[in-house]
Amino acid sequence: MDIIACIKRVPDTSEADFIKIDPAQRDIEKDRLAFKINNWDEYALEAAVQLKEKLGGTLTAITVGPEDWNEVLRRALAMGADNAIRIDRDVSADDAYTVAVILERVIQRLSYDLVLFGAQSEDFGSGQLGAMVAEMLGIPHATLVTVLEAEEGKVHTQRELEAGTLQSYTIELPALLTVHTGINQPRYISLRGIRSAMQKELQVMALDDPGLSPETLVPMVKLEKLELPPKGKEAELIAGAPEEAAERLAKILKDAGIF
Amino acid sequence: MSGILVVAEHRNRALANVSYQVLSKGRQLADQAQMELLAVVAGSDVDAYAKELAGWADRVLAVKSDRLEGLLAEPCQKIIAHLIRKIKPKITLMGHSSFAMDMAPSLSVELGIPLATDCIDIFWQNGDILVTRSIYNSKVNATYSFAQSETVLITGRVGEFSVEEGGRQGQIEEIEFDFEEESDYKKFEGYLEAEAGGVDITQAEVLVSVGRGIKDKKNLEMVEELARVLGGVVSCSRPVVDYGWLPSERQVGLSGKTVQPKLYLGLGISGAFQHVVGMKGASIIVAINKDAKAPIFSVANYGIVDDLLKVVPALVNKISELKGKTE
Amino acid sequence: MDSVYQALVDIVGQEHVSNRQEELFIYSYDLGTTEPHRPDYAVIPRTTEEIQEIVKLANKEKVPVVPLGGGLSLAGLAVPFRGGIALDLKRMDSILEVNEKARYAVVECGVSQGQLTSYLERNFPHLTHSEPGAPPTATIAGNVAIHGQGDLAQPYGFNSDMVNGLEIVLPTGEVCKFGSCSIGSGWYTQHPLPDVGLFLGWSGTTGIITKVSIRLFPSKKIRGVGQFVVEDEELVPEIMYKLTHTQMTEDVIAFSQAIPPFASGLQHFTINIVADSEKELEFKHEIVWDDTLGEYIRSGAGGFLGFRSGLQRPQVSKTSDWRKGGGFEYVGAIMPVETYPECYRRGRDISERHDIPYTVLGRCIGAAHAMMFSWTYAFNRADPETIRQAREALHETDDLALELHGTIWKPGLYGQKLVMERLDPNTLNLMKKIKQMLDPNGIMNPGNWEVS
Amino acid sequence: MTLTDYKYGDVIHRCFRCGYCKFPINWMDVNNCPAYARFRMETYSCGGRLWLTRAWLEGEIEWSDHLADILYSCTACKNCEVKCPLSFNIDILNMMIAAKGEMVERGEVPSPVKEFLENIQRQGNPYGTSRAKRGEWMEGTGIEAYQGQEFLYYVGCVGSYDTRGQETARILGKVLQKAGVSFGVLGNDENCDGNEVKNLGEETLFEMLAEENVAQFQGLGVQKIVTLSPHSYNTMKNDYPGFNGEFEVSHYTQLLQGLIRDGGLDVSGGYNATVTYHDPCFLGRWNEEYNAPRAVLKSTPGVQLVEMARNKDGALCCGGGGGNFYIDLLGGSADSPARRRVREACETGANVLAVACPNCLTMLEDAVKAEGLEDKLAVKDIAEIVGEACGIK
Repeated sequence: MDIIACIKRVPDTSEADFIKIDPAQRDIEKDRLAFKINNWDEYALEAAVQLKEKLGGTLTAITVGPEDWNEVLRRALAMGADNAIRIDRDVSADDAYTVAVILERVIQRLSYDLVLFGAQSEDFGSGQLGAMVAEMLGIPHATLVTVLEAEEGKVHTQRELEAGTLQSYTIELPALLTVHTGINQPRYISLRGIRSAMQKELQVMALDDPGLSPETLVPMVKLEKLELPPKGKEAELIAGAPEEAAERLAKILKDAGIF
Repeated sequence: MSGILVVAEHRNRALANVSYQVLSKGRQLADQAQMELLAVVAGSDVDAYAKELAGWADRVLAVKSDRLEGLLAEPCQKIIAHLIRKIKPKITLMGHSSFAMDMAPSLSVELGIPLATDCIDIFWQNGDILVTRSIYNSKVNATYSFAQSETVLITGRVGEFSVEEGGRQGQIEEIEFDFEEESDYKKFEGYLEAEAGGVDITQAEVLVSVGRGIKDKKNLEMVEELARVLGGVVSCSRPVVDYGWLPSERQVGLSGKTVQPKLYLGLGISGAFQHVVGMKGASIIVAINKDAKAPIFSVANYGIVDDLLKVVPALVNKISELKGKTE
Repeated sequence: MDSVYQALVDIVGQEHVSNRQEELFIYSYDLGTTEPHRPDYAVIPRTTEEIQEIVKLANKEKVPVVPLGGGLSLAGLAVPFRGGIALDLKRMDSILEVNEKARYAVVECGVSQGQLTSYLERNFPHLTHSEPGAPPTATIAGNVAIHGQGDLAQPYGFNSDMVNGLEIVLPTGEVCKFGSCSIGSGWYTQHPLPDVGLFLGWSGTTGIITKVSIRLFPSKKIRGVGQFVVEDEELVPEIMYKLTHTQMTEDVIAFSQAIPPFASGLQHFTINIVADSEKELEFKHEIVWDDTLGEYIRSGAGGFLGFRSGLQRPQVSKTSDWRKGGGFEYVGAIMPVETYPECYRRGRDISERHDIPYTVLGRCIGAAHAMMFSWTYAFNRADPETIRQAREALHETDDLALELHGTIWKPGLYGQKLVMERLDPNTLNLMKKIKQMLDPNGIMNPGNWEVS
Repeated sequence: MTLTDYKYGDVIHRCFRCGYCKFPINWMDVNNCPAYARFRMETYSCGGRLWLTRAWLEGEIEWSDHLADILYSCTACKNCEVKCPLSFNIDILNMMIAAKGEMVERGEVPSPVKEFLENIQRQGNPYGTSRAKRGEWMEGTGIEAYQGQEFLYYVGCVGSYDTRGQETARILGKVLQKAGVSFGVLGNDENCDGNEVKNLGEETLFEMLAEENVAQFQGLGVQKIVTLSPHSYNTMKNDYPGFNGEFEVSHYTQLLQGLIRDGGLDVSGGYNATVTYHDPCFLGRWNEEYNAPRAVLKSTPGVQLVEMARNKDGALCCGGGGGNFYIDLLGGSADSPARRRVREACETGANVLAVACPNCLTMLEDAVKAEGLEDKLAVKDIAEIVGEACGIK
């Protein structure tokens, strides 16, 4: 089975106090942030590698981004991808649609049975890209997949709905799935693995390789401004050493009639 | 002047909460622009839903077909695409549900229209529609405009828009729709409902809920102990289920359960909106988290910024002491 | 869901039961040459009550129960031949009582030899117990259950002769006590009530020992080891006879081994001598070395290699490293002391035939009433051929022990078969009846001591 | 990897599983292996881990989450190496580290280990907190950045990020200031020392950290290093020379011992308490430094030092080694080594349990709370005791 996994690189924004917005309100200041592979994409890659290990075939990882993004492709190569392609592009002004156009152009020239995406990204979280690419490629898709089993020519999947319900599909290949967390336990990628992936070839494509030009890529959704969210109500913080804080909280709960 | 079209969804014999939420938002936007509000509902039996929707919408389009049993994305996409082409609404609005995540992106590509998903605000500005999205772990708000387009597709975040009374009595129109030949490349096999386990967290008065800050399954023991002294039950956020540390029946949030206990004690939960949606109805919310900037502190009534592994044992002791005094 | 597993979890808690491959793998192995057999569950109970529940469950579900302490028998006595529950008793590790004046200790079944030794040294330095030569992880209860002996065997006999009382969970789940404790009179003696000693030597096939009262003995301030060597193995029986006559010694052991090569063929004695004062020590030295062994020294037949204060705790596990292979097993047999020369020569032959460095040892039991003679065969765990060789040598040695009118101690399945073939038919029949009565479902350590 | 490729393929079978490795030096308990003490299944003993490793590499058992948990529950406390009577004992921990290394290369490690290592890859500390916050602990202390002072004061991850560790790091800094020691710190430029990374089997990451640290130290002209943590001390003293990093490394207790002895530090303020001292594995068994911390305590007026039954090379590990202060595979039970240890400390009648390691500090302090012994026993770092004795609040 030939699999394509599309992945991206995101800033680690869990450290809230470092988020600063640039004066033009167009981007966040990223120089103090660490970067990582998008969480959902890690699950998608793991799912792809597991399928490949089980069924054979090839795995190609693709990303659309500037040179720094090679990092996530190296990770993919270390995890078990055979090929890695980066379409060289500064995506900071792109929307999901423009990136989908690029990916569709690249993917349609490759041979594949299954295309995997992470269900959404940690940074923008729009959750659009996979299903857009599927529609452009004219292949069936399912999003938010938490169970995936493959056999010759088809996949059995369950996708997650609200309140714990799952929706079960059998889909003929070629198909595109977007993968949700919890579908597997992504493996650890050792530094040795990443270093040996440095030796592997990483294909860099210019936009005109698949016959695109910047002019043809006009976002349909345009960023107007970024701002920090208005300060909402904040919890009353109970300060002090753990014991003191615990004591005060216990009293509060007791007074509230909890116990 | 074309109107605003709200796509309603239903499951388990009821309209989804989020449909009421976006319907209310749609009503507001329609009123502001003096537009017509349309709602579409599709299914094998939609009469009751249509009546309900007419309380908000000026016109309800009820699409009835046996092909729509189970509300699947593909047939719905065909219907909605057809209706948008026909009606040319200025805005098509849906809840950012799992259903929408499957359908909206393909729909936008099929029609070549802009799509903004998971919006926390939708508003008019100089006659244009703008949206606000919450990005970077809820730490930044981004406002977007749309490229020139006859219609735009927007999905609204679950729980973000309050439900207002519609006070309308719209017309209901039944719509016939001819499905093309059915293809079998994607076969729906059914719904799997979460297995009912031994514990029903929706019935608990006190929930002690853990997130990834618990670090390891073994630490659940002290949390169980805390739940025990409080007479409550242990629930959790998604990562804890993903790691296999607790069964999915204990999960609170969008993909888990919605709870309204008297006390919700969140331990090591950062408070992603998917989780908050499921617990913000609790009477008292207490958060214990190492990260002072964790979003959970903005929904909590009380917070302790510290390592839960240090606070929990202390809390168990203090509560036991206080209980000892009264008993 | 496995209902037995769930029931076990309900009894001992999730953390103390496993049906995972890792625990099943580890508990399938003995440290010797016995082929592994996987249990279905590994369980580590903490209380007698939990053990009762487990045994009742096992009866209901017809699941074997294989109790183990240190799991160090080397003869495969805790290998779950028919699967079932590997019942690791080491969590039951409380020293319940030391009665200083009546010189006994009551311990739970998981208390190790090392733990009791250390406890006595720290709290009752003038008391000691008979320590077997096993690694200190060996348990008191496991040792008495197989009729072990220790470093006080010469003056006081088998460790199982030092039992003052037992608490047993029967194969059907009832708890029984034996000895004075059974009438509520403390744990100071096993006699003189009607003898119901059905549990020692049965290798865990008639019940699970949960508590033991074991006799303690005076521990003198100075304890040391004297070393003596003779070239002629024929002299060993009379030397043992003479030494025991002095009543001045504790442990008396004769041994011979191929490593180191310069000592190969010699018969070494280690003789434990204890005293409360230098004067007493001097006196004992004179009697042992001059009056008793002096004639051999003077004739050149033997040599005194010195006396060292402080007991050298034997580290038998070092034997396992002889072939750099992490394994050894021995046949121990209770033999007449006079057979020592034959035991040594024939044993050495067997070793040499199987290309294993020989090591043999005879420990005097009582006033040379018998000796425990051991033939040890090291093997390389990573080399199946050496395991096979060792196993063959062990079987030949079992045959030899019986040929020389000995009795195999803690025999494995092969040895048990040999013994039962020779056993008085009426005795064998009685064993069968007892076993059937006590363990109607045959759940206790099945495979062992099975009378067909 | 198969057994043939495994570096210790020709020795690992030599474990007889006799169980000496479970004991403290005087056999008083069979629970001196922290993982065995916690779980009591034979699998969790040192011998169990060696046999399982061999079975795994031989293909007799499959890799599983449980197997990974068993291997990673080893805290690298070195008790087994000290107690094993066989000559191959010098490699027991190396065998464990190599087995963990195989899991790392296969990517099959317990999820907290994955998180730990990824956090270090990304942020240079196991907590995943930003590198830009590493120096926050020193705000307001007046501690200077390192720029050629006599000593580099290397704080380590726990001292830099853990709340309790930070307190200790600050107090030690103030003590050194008070003693007039010429020293500086690296602040946000400090990186993980790699000791735990090595013990978790992530060898390449360890090498990278060691190389980077050595290069950084050499670039700054560092010659003498004093560490807060015995973990840093261990790897800088014993491993960094292999990366051409020859520094004069001391643990802070060694430095304080000299300062007090030579009158450089006035501790006449004293500290009135009955104190028992817990030997950290990486100072004790790993580097055989049993004396310096005790000497510091004994020279502090008012300190009455009592010993626990298990001490020095027989000490029970707090359960925090091998990354377990973070991955915490041994927590969550009254049988957890830290809780056993604080009960043992209580039995001495001491009212202060002194430690010389920030990992031990957090592990044991949490255990005191879990045991409800707060009224009886306080856990203090020796730096805090000395700090109080020389008048630092």
